[in-house]
Amino acid sequence: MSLAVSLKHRFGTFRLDVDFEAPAGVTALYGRSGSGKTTMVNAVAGLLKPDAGIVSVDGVTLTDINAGLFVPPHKRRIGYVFQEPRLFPHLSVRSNLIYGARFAGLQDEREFDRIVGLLGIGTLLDRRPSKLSGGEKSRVALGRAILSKPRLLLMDEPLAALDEARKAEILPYFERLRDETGLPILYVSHSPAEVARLATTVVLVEDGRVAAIGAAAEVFSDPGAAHALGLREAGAVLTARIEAQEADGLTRLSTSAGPLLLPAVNGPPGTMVRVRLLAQDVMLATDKPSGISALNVLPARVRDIREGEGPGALVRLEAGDEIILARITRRSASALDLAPGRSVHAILKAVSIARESVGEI
Amino acid sequence: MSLAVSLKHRFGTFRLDVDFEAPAGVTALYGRSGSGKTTMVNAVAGLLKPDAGIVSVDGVTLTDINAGLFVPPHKRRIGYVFQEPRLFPHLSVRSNLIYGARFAGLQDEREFDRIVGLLGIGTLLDRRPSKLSGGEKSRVALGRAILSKPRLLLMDEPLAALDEARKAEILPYFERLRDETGLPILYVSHSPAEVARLATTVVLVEDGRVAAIGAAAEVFSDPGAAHALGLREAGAVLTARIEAQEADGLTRLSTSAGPLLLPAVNGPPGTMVRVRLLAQDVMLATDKPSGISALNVLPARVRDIREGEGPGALVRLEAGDEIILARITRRSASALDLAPGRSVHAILKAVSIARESVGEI
Amino acid sequence: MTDWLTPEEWQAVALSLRVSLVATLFSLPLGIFVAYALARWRFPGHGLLNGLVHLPLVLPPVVTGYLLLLTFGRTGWIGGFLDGWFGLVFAFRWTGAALAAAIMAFPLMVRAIRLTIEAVDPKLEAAASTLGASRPWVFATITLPLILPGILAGSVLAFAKAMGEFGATITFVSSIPGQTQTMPSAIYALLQVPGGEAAVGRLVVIAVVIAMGALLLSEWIGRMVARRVGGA
Amino acid sequence: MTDWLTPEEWQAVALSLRVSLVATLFSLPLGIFVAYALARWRFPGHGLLNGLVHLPLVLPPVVTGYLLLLTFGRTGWIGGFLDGWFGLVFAFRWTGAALAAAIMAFPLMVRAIRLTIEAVDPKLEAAASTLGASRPWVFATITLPLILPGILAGSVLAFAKAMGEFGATITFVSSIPGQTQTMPSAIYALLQVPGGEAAVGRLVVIAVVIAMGALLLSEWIGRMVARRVGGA
Amino acid sequence: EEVVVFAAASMKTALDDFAAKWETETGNTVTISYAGSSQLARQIMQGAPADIFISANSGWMDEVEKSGLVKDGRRRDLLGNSLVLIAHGRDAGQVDIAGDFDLAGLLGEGKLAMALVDSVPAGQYGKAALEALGIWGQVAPSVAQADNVRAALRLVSVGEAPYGIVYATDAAADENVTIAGTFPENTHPPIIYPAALLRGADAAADEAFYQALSGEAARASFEAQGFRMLD
Ligand SMILES: Nc1ncnc2c1ncn2[C@@H]1O[C@H](COP(=O)(O)OP(=O)(O)OP(=O)(O)O)[C@@H](O)[C@H]1O
Ligand SMILES: Nc1ncnc2c1ncn2[C@@H]1O[C@H](COP(=O)(O)OP(=O)(O)OP(=O)(O)O)[C@@H](O)[C@H]1O
Ligand code: MOO
Ligand SMILES: [Mg+2]
Ligand SMILES: [Mg+2]
Repeated sequence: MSLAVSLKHRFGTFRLDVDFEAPAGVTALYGRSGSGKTTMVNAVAGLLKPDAGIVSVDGVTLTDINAGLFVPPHKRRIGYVFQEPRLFPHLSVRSNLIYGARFAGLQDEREFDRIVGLLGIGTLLDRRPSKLSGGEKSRVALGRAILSKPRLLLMDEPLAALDEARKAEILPYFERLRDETGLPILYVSHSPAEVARLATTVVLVEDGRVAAIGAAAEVFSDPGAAHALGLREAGAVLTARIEAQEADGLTRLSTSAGPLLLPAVNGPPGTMVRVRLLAQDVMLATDKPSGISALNVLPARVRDIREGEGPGALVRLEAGDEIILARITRRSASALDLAPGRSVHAILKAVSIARESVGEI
Repeated sequence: MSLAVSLKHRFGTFRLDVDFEAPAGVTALYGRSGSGKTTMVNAVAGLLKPDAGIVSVDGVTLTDINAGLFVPPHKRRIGYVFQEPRLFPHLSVRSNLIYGARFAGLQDEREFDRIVGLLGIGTLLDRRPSKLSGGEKSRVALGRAILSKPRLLLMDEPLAALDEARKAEILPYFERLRDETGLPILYVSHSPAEVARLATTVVLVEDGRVAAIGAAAEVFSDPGAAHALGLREAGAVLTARIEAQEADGLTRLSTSAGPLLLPAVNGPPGTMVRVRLLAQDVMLATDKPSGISALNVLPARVRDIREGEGPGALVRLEAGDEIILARITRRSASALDLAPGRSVHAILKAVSIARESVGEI
Repeated sequence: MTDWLTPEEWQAVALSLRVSLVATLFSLPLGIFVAYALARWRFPGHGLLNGLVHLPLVLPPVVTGYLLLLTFGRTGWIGGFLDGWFGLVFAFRWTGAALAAAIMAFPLMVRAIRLTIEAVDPKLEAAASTLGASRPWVFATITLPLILPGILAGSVLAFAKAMGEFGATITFVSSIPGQTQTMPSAIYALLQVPGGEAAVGRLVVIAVVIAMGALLLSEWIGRMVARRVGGA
Repeated sequence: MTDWLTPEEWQAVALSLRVSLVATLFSLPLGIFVAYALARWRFPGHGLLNGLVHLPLVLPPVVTGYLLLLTFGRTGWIGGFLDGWFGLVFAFRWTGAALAAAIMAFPLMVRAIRLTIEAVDPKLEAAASTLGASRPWVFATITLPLILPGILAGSVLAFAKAMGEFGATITFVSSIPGQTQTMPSAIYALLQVPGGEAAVGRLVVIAVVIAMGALLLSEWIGRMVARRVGGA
Repeated sequence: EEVVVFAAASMKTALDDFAAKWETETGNTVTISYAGSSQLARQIMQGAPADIFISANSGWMDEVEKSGLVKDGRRRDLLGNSLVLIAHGRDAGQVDIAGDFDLAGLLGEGKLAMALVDSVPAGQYGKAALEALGIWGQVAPSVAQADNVRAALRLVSVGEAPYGIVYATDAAADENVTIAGTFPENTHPPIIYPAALLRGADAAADEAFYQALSGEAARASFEAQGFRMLD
């Protein structure tokens, strides 16, 4: 059990009452503004002493209010990327970045250069934080936390101020952190794409409570959670294996649902990856289509159909061992005469699968 | 000419040198972190005195360095939502919100209630900013600027800290601001969806320079700008007219390219709306497909094909008077034997068009 | 109580209170202004003004008192002018004691306020200006409330200093019982008297009690203000 | 120059400089500590400590000097103890003048530092702690650099006050030329004789020049610090 | 009527005593400002509303008179005092103050407390006396100068300095010191407290109080404190 959190805290009329356990990997806290995410993260960091509760990381109890245990923040070795940058104004960017390293022991210059390069802050090292742009500040804050060599990383919307291109550069790095170093990460984000891509476990927070928790694949393909997630973000996560990198830049993958052709998925043949298929990007056809630009057509069987309040319907499909979610209109569902057990073809365009929707396992 | 900006400024090694004019409506500044967006906005607000340049709004010159003219910020009547909240710590949320109203003349209580309701900050009115969550702070900051009744609104990533649901509530309000009140808005955002939906004019900023400028429809369907935008965000903007609201929650629209069925577009028949079609959401078929869940199939003709460096290709289509952009793989393009002049069918799912991609004109 | 201190000593206590309060309250607006100017503006006389403000700290109080006597005295050029045009007399009046106390306390007040002004984030003021607030409005509604802790600290320092001021006061306005004899002057006189220590002790206790009261009050107000602003 | 002031007066100038520097530098660590305690900690003796610190401001300097004499004098209980155990003697030594100056200047120093400590955003300190910095490290690497303006202001106030301190000093350590006769003592002595004004004027000019120098230096350092932190 | 008197601080006990008696007798009010003679003189020269000035030395009275603020012929030497060597403690030994008096030996490591020797009258008289005795040179390094004679007394009183030179009036008032010896009159200029009626004094009571200062009731008060009336 990598992370166990059980907290009760009260702020005026707001009550936090959460209890969850999450395995190693990235645990995403997802929920609306004011639902209590930052409060939870603060309690894990030891910056907030909750009214009651327990926090333990990798079996080490850091907070146990009943037992009178409260490890001070500096002994927790938890890196924290705050929601606002919180850079030290009197220190240069460089000194901000290496601030934590001195407490963590030896500095690793290569690691420093790597992070600085990744974050694109190499030209800013001698500047003071007051002379940085908003996004530059948040990148430095990110680097500072990572370079403190923590045993748990807390990130409160670390990419909110960044442009898409920069995000696309950083997300793979987070994946590597998660996979290569095994560093557990508690990740707050409003972006379902980020969450679905990174998270091993998703914790849906609603009004100070845990509304749903589970593996990312489950929570995102659970039609019941679709509402809390925002309909547009519902989707399934498939496990795939890279088969070949083809000459025209496409990557051939195999899944238990059938072969997939996607644009440039990095990795040598044999690499296992996760592919997020947004429900709204999946089209259904009863006849196998032809003369169509979509490269991926997977045979599937309808498991169930859930009609929403609006004009849409969520169709859960079984394809091989995988679950695929498709969001279509009710009108199409009846036009196609869809019903549980019916065989259909799931059509998806290669380019519909965003780069940030594919991540290494 | 609603907004004319011509600025030269130097910050250490960074040089800003921009010159653009934008008509009424929302002018979006879109560009990577550190490209100079905030600097430009500050110069418009009068918080930064540029080394040289001119700023004029609705024909009123606010800054003209050569002529020695520099209207102080408080006389500009420009509402500014800063990149960070900048709330007044000693004032309650309510007092923060009405701070500007006292200078703008009479307060409008109904307007106050409306904004507070829209932003969901009704229960926070008596709190101090230090007791708010990150997203709550940014909502209050937004309300504060709007309630100051400005004649130009500057917004520097106003929605970055907000969840999808809240964004979806606020975006239509921005549209109404733009359309009903005619308030010109300068809008900085990293979200192409927001920009495409709101912006009348898009200014692509790269490294202190204007890389492209034009009507949103043009910039987003310009294959040349697709790179600066991020490929995934390229797409066309169609003008459509609401024909009918159908019983199952779909809205029937007409465009010069043909009829469209979309989920719940608000507005009575006759309303003109803008529909953003992401290039990657458009599928092409040479034969008219059947037995397919997609409700919208538009006949079109290939105008040109631009192949990128990767596995993709951008196909520009003519459909009626509209331009539609489709992003497909090169492999599909050759499999379908696409070439300029060829007739094809553009297929799009009703649910692919996100709510935030449809906005009133 | 009346036999605990002589009526003359009570007079001194009352006078010191009045002098200190008046000195503090009347110098406050100027103190805030000067602190603001020193903190925020760059102007040719900056160093000079700064030096002038600190002068009473550097000079032995007797010298300050003497200079006051020379300038604000009945025959001094400012004193004569004020008397002639406004009928305002400082020499050998309690107002003079207040003037001396205010001048001696001024550097303390200005520094405290200046330090907090320097700590105010100009970005907040900029935000207020975009909302339509002119400079004076920004000052009144943003800067001033934010520097309250400094104003409070400056006031309590000034008050305490005014309560204890002796050298400049006695040199400027003498020690006329009921008119210019403040508590410190009374204490000084008592120290000249054999066996005066007991009375000195009593006056010192009163001075300490008053100052502690002011101090506790200021701390309490300060905490209220901090709670309103709501740090952590 | 030597005939401009008597050798004895030059001695007084040198002594005042030494006394003021020593008083300022030696009281600085304690001043920072007390300011930190008052700003950040809530403890039973808080009000008392605060009061104690302000006491020298409230009391007439002579009284403070007298109390110093009673406690730190050769026969005083602290003075006797320090002499007996550490051979540290204050009575009639320049060290005593420095002690008196330090105590008189202490409230000014503490207040200035305290005000800036209160303005430090605890969120920055919290951020440092998550990066592994223990309380003392946080203090040394975050709090201390951020309160530099207050330390500077406090030091320059203390220095100026020390330069001008007279009442407590002469009462505690008398005026022994070359040992305890500071500039203010020399000035006072000159003021006691008719016609001493010219010499007073010269000494006052020197005091003012020294203090202005310190002031300008502190302003300059302050601006350097501000530029490093990078306001605007 | 109100009489405003500016008087040297060292006269406080005696003058307060007499003034109280005079007030009950005449029904007038006496307001007395005590401070250092130099301060008072300067204030009078700057227009202080004083009716009568009593200085602790002639020098400052001369200054006041020079600026024309003393009513013609209305100045007189009021009191005399004598200079004594005091020692800490109730029963210190007596010494004979004469030509070969070894004060330096007596002091040893200790200090001799005096008022400022070049500016405050008591200190000036003391220095003159020690010079006349030919021992100033030996003693000078051991002299601790206080800002006024009371402060010098206090140094001896608390035991900080073993010996001091003060007026007899001061010595008499303190239980913790003993008069070890009196300086012969011929070793120092006469110690004189002049009093004067000032220009601004136009009330009858001012004149009356000035006169009464030389009266019998005043004598009683002054002599009780060890002053000598000069006639
Ligand atoms: N005061 C300053 N001194 C020096 N350089 C500065 C200063 N302020 C900004 N810069 C630099 O100017 C450039 C533009 O900054 P600006 O804040 O306008 O960027 P931005 O486009 O708003 O970026 P972001 O999306 O990260 O907020 C950046 O490279 C930044 O480092
Ligand atoms: N110090 C405080 N005093 C009172 N209420 C507080 C305090 N801090 C937070 N709250 C309230 O607690 C709730 C949870 O706050 P929290 O910061 O955890 O939200 P969040 O989920 O991080 O939101 P966001 O996405 O907007 O950052 C909010 O309703 C907020 O108003
Ligand atoms: O008149 Mo004094 O009190 O000896 O200086
Ligand atoms: Mg938060
Ligand atoms: Mg910016």
